[in-house]
Amino acid sequence: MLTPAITIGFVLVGLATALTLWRLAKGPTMADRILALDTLAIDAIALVVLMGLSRGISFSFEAALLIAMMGFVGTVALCKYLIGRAIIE
Amino acid sequence: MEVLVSVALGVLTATGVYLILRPTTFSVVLGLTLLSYAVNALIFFGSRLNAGAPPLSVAGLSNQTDPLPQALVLTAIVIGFGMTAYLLVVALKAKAESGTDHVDAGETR
Amino acid sequence: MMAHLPFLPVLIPLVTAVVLLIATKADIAVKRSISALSLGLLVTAAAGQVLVSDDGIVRVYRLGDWPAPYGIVLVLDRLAALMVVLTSVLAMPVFLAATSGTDERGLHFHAFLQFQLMGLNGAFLTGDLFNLFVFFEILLLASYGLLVHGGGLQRARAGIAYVVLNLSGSALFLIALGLLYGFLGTLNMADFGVALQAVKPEDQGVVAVMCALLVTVFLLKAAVLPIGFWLPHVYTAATLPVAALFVIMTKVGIYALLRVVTIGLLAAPFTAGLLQPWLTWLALGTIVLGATGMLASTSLGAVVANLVLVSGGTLLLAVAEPGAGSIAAALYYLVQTTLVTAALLLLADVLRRQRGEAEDRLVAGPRLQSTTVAGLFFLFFGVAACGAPPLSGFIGKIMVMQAMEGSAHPALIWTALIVSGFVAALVLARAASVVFWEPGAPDGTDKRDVSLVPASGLMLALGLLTASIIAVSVWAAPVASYARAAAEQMLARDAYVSAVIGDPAAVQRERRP
Amino acid sequence: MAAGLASALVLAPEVFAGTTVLWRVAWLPEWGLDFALRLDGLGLLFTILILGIGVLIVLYAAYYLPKTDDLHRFYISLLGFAGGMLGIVLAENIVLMVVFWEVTSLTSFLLIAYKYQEVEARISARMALAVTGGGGLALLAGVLLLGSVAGSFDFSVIEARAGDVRADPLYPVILILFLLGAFTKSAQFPFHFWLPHAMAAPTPVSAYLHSATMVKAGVFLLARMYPVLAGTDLWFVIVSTVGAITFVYGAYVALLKHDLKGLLAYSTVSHLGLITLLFGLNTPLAAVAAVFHIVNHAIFKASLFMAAGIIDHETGTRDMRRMGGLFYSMPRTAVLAILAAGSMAGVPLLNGFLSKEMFFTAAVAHPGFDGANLILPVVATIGGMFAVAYSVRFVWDVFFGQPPQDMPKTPHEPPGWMRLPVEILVALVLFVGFLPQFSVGPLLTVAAEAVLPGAVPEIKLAIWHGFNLPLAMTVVAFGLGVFQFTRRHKLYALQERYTWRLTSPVAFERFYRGATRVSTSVMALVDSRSLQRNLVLFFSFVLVLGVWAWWTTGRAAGWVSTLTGPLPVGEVDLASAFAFAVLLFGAVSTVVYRRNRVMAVIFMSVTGAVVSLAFLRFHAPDLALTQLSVEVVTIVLLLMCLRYLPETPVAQSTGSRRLRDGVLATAAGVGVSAMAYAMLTRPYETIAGYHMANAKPGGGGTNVVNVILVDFRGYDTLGEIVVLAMAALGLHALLSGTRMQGPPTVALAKADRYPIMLAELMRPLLPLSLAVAVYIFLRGHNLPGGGFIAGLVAAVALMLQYVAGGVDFASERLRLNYVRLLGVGLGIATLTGVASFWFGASFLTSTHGYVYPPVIDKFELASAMAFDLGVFLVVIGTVLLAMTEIAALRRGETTAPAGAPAKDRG
Amino acid sequence: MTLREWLVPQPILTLAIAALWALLAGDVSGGTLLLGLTLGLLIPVFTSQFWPGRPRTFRVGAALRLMFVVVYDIIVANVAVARIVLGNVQGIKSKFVDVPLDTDDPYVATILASIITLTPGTLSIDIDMDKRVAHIHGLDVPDQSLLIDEIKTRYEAPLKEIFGC
Amino acid sequence: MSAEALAAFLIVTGGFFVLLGSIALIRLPDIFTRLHGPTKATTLGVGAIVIASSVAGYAMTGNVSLKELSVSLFLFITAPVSAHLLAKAALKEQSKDR
Ligand code: NA
Ligand code: NA
Repeated sequence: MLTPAITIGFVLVGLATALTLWRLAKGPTMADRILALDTLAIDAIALVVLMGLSRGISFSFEAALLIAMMGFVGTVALCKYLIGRAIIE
Repeated sequence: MEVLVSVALGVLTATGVYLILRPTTFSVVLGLTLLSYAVNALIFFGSRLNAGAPPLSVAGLSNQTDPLPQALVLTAIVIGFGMTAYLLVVALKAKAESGTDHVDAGETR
Repeated sequence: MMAHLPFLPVLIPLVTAVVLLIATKADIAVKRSISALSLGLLVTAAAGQVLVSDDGIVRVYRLGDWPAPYGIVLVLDRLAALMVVLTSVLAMPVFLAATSGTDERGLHFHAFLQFQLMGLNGAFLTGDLFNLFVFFEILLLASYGLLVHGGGLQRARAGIAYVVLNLSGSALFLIALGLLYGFLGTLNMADFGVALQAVKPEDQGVVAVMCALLVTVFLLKAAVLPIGFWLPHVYTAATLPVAALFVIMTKVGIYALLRVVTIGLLAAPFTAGLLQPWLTWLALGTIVLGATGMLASTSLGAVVANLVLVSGGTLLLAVAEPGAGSIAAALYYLVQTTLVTAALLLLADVLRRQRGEAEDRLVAGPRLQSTTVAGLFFLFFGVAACGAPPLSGFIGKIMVMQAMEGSAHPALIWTALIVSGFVAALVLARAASVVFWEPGAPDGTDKRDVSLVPASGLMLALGLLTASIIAVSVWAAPVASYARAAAEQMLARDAYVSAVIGDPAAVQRERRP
Repeated sequence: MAAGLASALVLAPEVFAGTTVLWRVAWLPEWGLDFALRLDGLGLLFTILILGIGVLIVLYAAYYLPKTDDLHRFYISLLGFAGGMLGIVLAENIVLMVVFWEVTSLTSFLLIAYKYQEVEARISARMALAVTGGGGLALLAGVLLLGSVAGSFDFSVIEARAGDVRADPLYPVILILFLLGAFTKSAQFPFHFWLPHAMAAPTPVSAYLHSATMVKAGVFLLARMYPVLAGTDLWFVIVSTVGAITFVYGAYVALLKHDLKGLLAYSTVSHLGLITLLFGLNTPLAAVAAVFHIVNHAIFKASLFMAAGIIDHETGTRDMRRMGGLFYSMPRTAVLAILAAGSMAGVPLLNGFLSKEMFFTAAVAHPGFDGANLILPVVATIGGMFAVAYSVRFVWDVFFGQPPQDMPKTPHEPPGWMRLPVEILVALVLFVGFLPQFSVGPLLTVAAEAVLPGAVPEIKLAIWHGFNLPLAMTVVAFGLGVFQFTRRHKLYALQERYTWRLTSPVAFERFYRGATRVSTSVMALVDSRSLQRNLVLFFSFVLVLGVWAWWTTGRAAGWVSTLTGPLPVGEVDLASAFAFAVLLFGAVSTVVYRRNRVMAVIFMSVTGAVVSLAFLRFHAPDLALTQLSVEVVTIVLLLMCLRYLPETPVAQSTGSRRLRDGVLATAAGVGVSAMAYAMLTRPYETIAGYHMANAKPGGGGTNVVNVILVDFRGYDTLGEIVVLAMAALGLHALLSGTRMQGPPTVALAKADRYPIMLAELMRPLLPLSLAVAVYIFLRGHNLPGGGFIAGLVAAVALMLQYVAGGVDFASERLRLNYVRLLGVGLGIATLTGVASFWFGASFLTSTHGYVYPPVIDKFELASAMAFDLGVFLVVIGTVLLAMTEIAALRRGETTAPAGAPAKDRG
Repeated sequence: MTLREWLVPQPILTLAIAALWALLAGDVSGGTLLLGLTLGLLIPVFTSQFWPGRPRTFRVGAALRLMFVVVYDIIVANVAVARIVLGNVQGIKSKFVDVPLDTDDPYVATILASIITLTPGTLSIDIDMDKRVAHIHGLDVPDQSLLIDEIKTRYEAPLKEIFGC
Repeated sequence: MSAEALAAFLIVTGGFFVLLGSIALIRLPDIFTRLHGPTKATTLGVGAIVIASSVAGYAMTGNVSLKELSVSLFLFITAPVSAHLLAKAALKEQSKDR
């Protein structure tokens, strides 16, 4: 029961990722792209967790936590760059 | 799968090398980063693709992945990070001194 | 401590650097004292290594007590000891010269100097190829720090070029190491040779490529013809004491080549002849390039930088045709050329300080203050540098020439060696003529930094180097016989292998996947 | 010098007894270089010459040179030269001879440039060094070859194997190299040109080096090597031809010189040619004549130079057209000079006559020139004629002729001590001239014995040999010479019209500059100083070498099959294909968008994320975590730097360059793909089984990757954190004191600079993130994690405080000196390693065990954890130092006074 | 500063860290809790500088109540958003709305803004503490005042209760 | 409902919301409306999948592990901040374009 669910999950998240990538490529604004990148990070968390479930990869949690933290930091940095070009001042 | 991985490494290498050959410091940094992805992955795949479990020395586990390439890559990643950070700052310094971000920083010839 | 002797040349600078960082706020005098103390210890340890290693036993230091090839080992043999002692001896005058003010022109000079020594000594002592990469990175990053020390556009520009080129080289090094492990499943140098012998014919093509890549990395460091153009620019951009220290950097490339060739490539028939067909030509090309560069040089620093290029090419001749005679000659030549070119660079610093805006460029500058002393130094180092008798340069040259007599192209090699020495003599004579003899600018336009002129540290540094050069000239025989013994030890692969990994057949290997 | 002469004379009896005195100190025996000396007849003769004339020169120079000069430089160089010269003539080891040979070149260089204020002196010195030093190098090659052919560098051994040497196929090469050395040193045509310009040296130097001794080193070499190298046709052809040309040419030019020292210099060239010619004749008689003439020439030419020096010194000029009638103001000097000049011309009863007679005799008696072939006697006569002409001119123009024209000084006799050396030498001229057999006979005999391999012909040193052809030649030469002298003005006019200036110092300098220019253009051509060019070369070199290695080594197994291994190839799943597509998209977009920098950063991070996920997918969680964190920190740094880089990048490279780079990059990519495929499809044998087996029992951890990092290969990790610390230190050193401004931006409201939600939420996030960091740190040894990742997490959490609140806000609260933190971190890691010394173990030997603190369950503590703590601290220090330093670049931007010069010119 | 304030400057935080630790460690054994509490005590000491020094009142009951409300809203409203996103996106009336704030505490305002963002249909753009307004963006806002009212009663009032301001 | 079924449900629902967020990203007309999708739907979706992982872990091993919750916790704390900054960035970009 879990296996088909995971497969469906993979497909759904994979589709989401593809759509997000499309937005990333399309833009039009930089904010759009950063938003897409941020979303990609969250999609990646989903993918990692699903990968953990399907392939028995044991350390998906740590990866997920780290992607969450680091994705956030990346978004903050990119946004601050866009706002005032200075990330730390 | 082996073809896929090899081609991926090749693509990373090619894009990395191409960017390293661009005239701006920024592109060079990007290129070196891409090249380091390729390099790290290449070392990592020294343990081949069809390897087994994570390299944990736990009773009951068998057929674990070769841990050595992973350790090497970790070292390589960290060293690469230090180098990139330093290169970035050298590029900044050259910009501060010369006013341009050309890799040859205003060299006349 | 004797048990840890092989490790001390790495540990001493590391601990010193740590202390210097913790005491980062301390006065420069305190830092100099710490550095000086450490250098004293280092030279002692290095000398101890030479004395100990001269019994011909290959000593192995197992880091973490893990046996090779599984853990990292340091291997102390004659070659390693020679390189370490050379580095340490060179460090003294560089340090002394830097205390004449160079070390105050930026931050962390002494820490970088110590890290540089740690990197160099670590590279010379390690018996592990990946660890060699790590220490290459240490010595490179330290050299980056030292290169840009003092600031300025030229240094920043040279810094970019040097860093990027070396990072590309490091990437190649990693590719080679990745393939090395991927094909041979080991990282230890001795085991590398053993594993090479077991390579099946169908795998030899790719393994040879891996070896070629590895060799290229070292050729980049050694500044060989098509990939050596970086060297003069880097050396001329650095402050002169730093450039003097950098002289040993190309020798790291030569050292690594010698190691990898003698322990690795010579072990298997399909790699033994990998370099011969082309390395001699590259070496000759490098010599020609250096000689041409010398003629084109507009500063004393540039002249010496090109001399370094020439000496690199000369050393490569031995790598191209490795034998006891050629390696011994190369080792003697390496020692003396390192001391001599470093001395010339430090002397250039002395002159630069007295010549105001003319710096070390080959244009008429203000009249020098200490013509006699500086002139004698110039004469002495110049004679040694162009390989004129009776100093070490001449001895080194005749050793290399004799060793090359049996090579494939003796006439060409001899011609290159002789002509490059001739060009060096002409260029140095002209440099002396311009710097010492051409009438200077009137005193009004003289903008020399008077406070820097009586730089006792620099003079002491030059004195030390002079003494070393005299020593290797007068006691050429013991040095040369040590070099010969080192060369023979390098070529005695079996002894090395059994010292490092014991019985090669007993190494646990697992077939994967 | 006098002492040296004395000691030489002490040994002289032995030499006269026919013994060769040998003396040896080992220097570099293995490589053929020993401090081995020999004293034979030839050596003794030269020793006496060198030291004897040397003493006189020193005496002379004491009066000649102004006291204000830095005389010590002169005397040191002169003594150095004398030592070198002695070394040449006394060397048993021929490598040692080369050593001394170059010593004389070098000291000659210094002495010629003695008056370095004059540009001509400087250039002439370099020209002399170039020619004689260069010749010395050729000689070195010849010596090394000869040593290898003869099997020894000892002259005695070589002499004994002379026949083998001459029969060796390398003999012509050796001969030519030796002759190059001899001819350059002895100023033989076409290498003669340096010698006249060496006259820029003070006259004592000219007298000593450039007439009596150094230039004799070349002919000495011919003499020394005569038993080994002479006797062949090749020797005869080359040596006698070159000698003859030099003999005649030098004599002719000497006549044309108006400068006193110029005349003497070319006369020296000519006489050296004569000596060379004699050696070239391959007959014992000629060789003896040569040795004899060496002595005679040294004596009369040294005295002539000294006389010329006196004239120069006392009149202030050396131009013969400006002087005249000096006989009346300085009669004693005049008499001395006239006698010496007579010897030079070959006037009977003077020593020059004797050797010239021997020369004529040898010329006539030579078996190669019988009655039909008169070329040699004719040449000899013509040379003799010019010698007479220029000698007469010298005497006439200086001492007689027209009265002096505006000479700078009023001439008078020099001080007596200054004239004394000349007097002694002229006395010798007469002594030898009158009593040849008594004066030089024995010395000449032992010297000839040393030169001649076989029996020495009986040397008849007599003033009168009766009426014979040589005497006739002398008479003819005198007659024609005097006639020539009277017609000399015609020749001067000719000379004015066809001045051959190719060999002047100006020409040398022009030649040198030309070489410099050519080199500069060559360097400009091959070394554009451009990083891009160097990189192209590097990558091309790697490719060529790699392909070459594959091509040559893979031949045996079939080239293509070397790239494909036997392992079965796995199937591609959908997820992997998708990931591959994303990677492709990311990497290519990074290239495409490289000029829109934020975009490029974004695409690069997408690429990196795929690589991280790939690591995770292939069971490398540590790698994935590390790669991910490193990438984000890198991106933050990149963005921080981007602020200071110009918005519009520099001009794009040309299409052709992009094509070239594209081809190169593609080739590199193909190469890596090929190697990767070759690797992935091959099985391999690894040592890693040991690590798997020993991680837990030996390293105390189950995460083998981590145990490798902190234990098996902890030394690598130590190196790695050293690199990190240095990167931070390096950028600290680079940026400290540097101030930059980015492109002008709109002033931001405080709310935009420190967005309020960020600022407020980051505060609770910090402690929570630190807790996570501790968690990652502690579990690292057994499960993925460890000091490095934990350090990055903590650093990022702290960094967010900087982002949210600004540098001032965060620094105020985080009172840390990051440089010191780096030191502490490295120190802890190092101490952990050193601690094992106390247990008698090597550096970094780990220990581990369980501790049971109260309440807490068993908690495994490995010493490696302390090491990891060092890693942790270094990472934090590195990241924060980098962040704060880059951020601090803008400090002072707002407080800087208006109109302050901007550091940043972008 | 009392000893308690010095030892436990942020009791809530201490507990939060201990809880997080237990969560991460995946067990509630004595050792884990002790280590968690130790960290909970040590980390705030180290980071206390970053806090403007105000251990405030915190009503746990009210907080839990608000949490349930928010979670409920998130789930329910996400369904609503799904309908919008999958429906006719051209017909939505999105607009910017200014919500006046009753609190002058930026921390509380930030939490409110976060809740606004997390609950579907609204998004905090900015907080202006000088003008005491939150700029928000509504995905589909047929009635602006209704939205403001809902935010103030549903989220702001409980927040003020929790933090006692 | 068994734990496995709950996990399956959560995975599919989570996947749906993740996709929903991305559809919003594609379909909605401007940056401000697009911001709504990922910050809420995707965050929620990932939260569901993460919890599913916990539940599935319990279903497979019988051990309760709630540490996955910390990922959701983190996302819920940070998502508003990201949205806030993104909106500010978008505003800035608009003002610059004008
Ligand atoms: Na290098
Ligand atoms: Na780890």
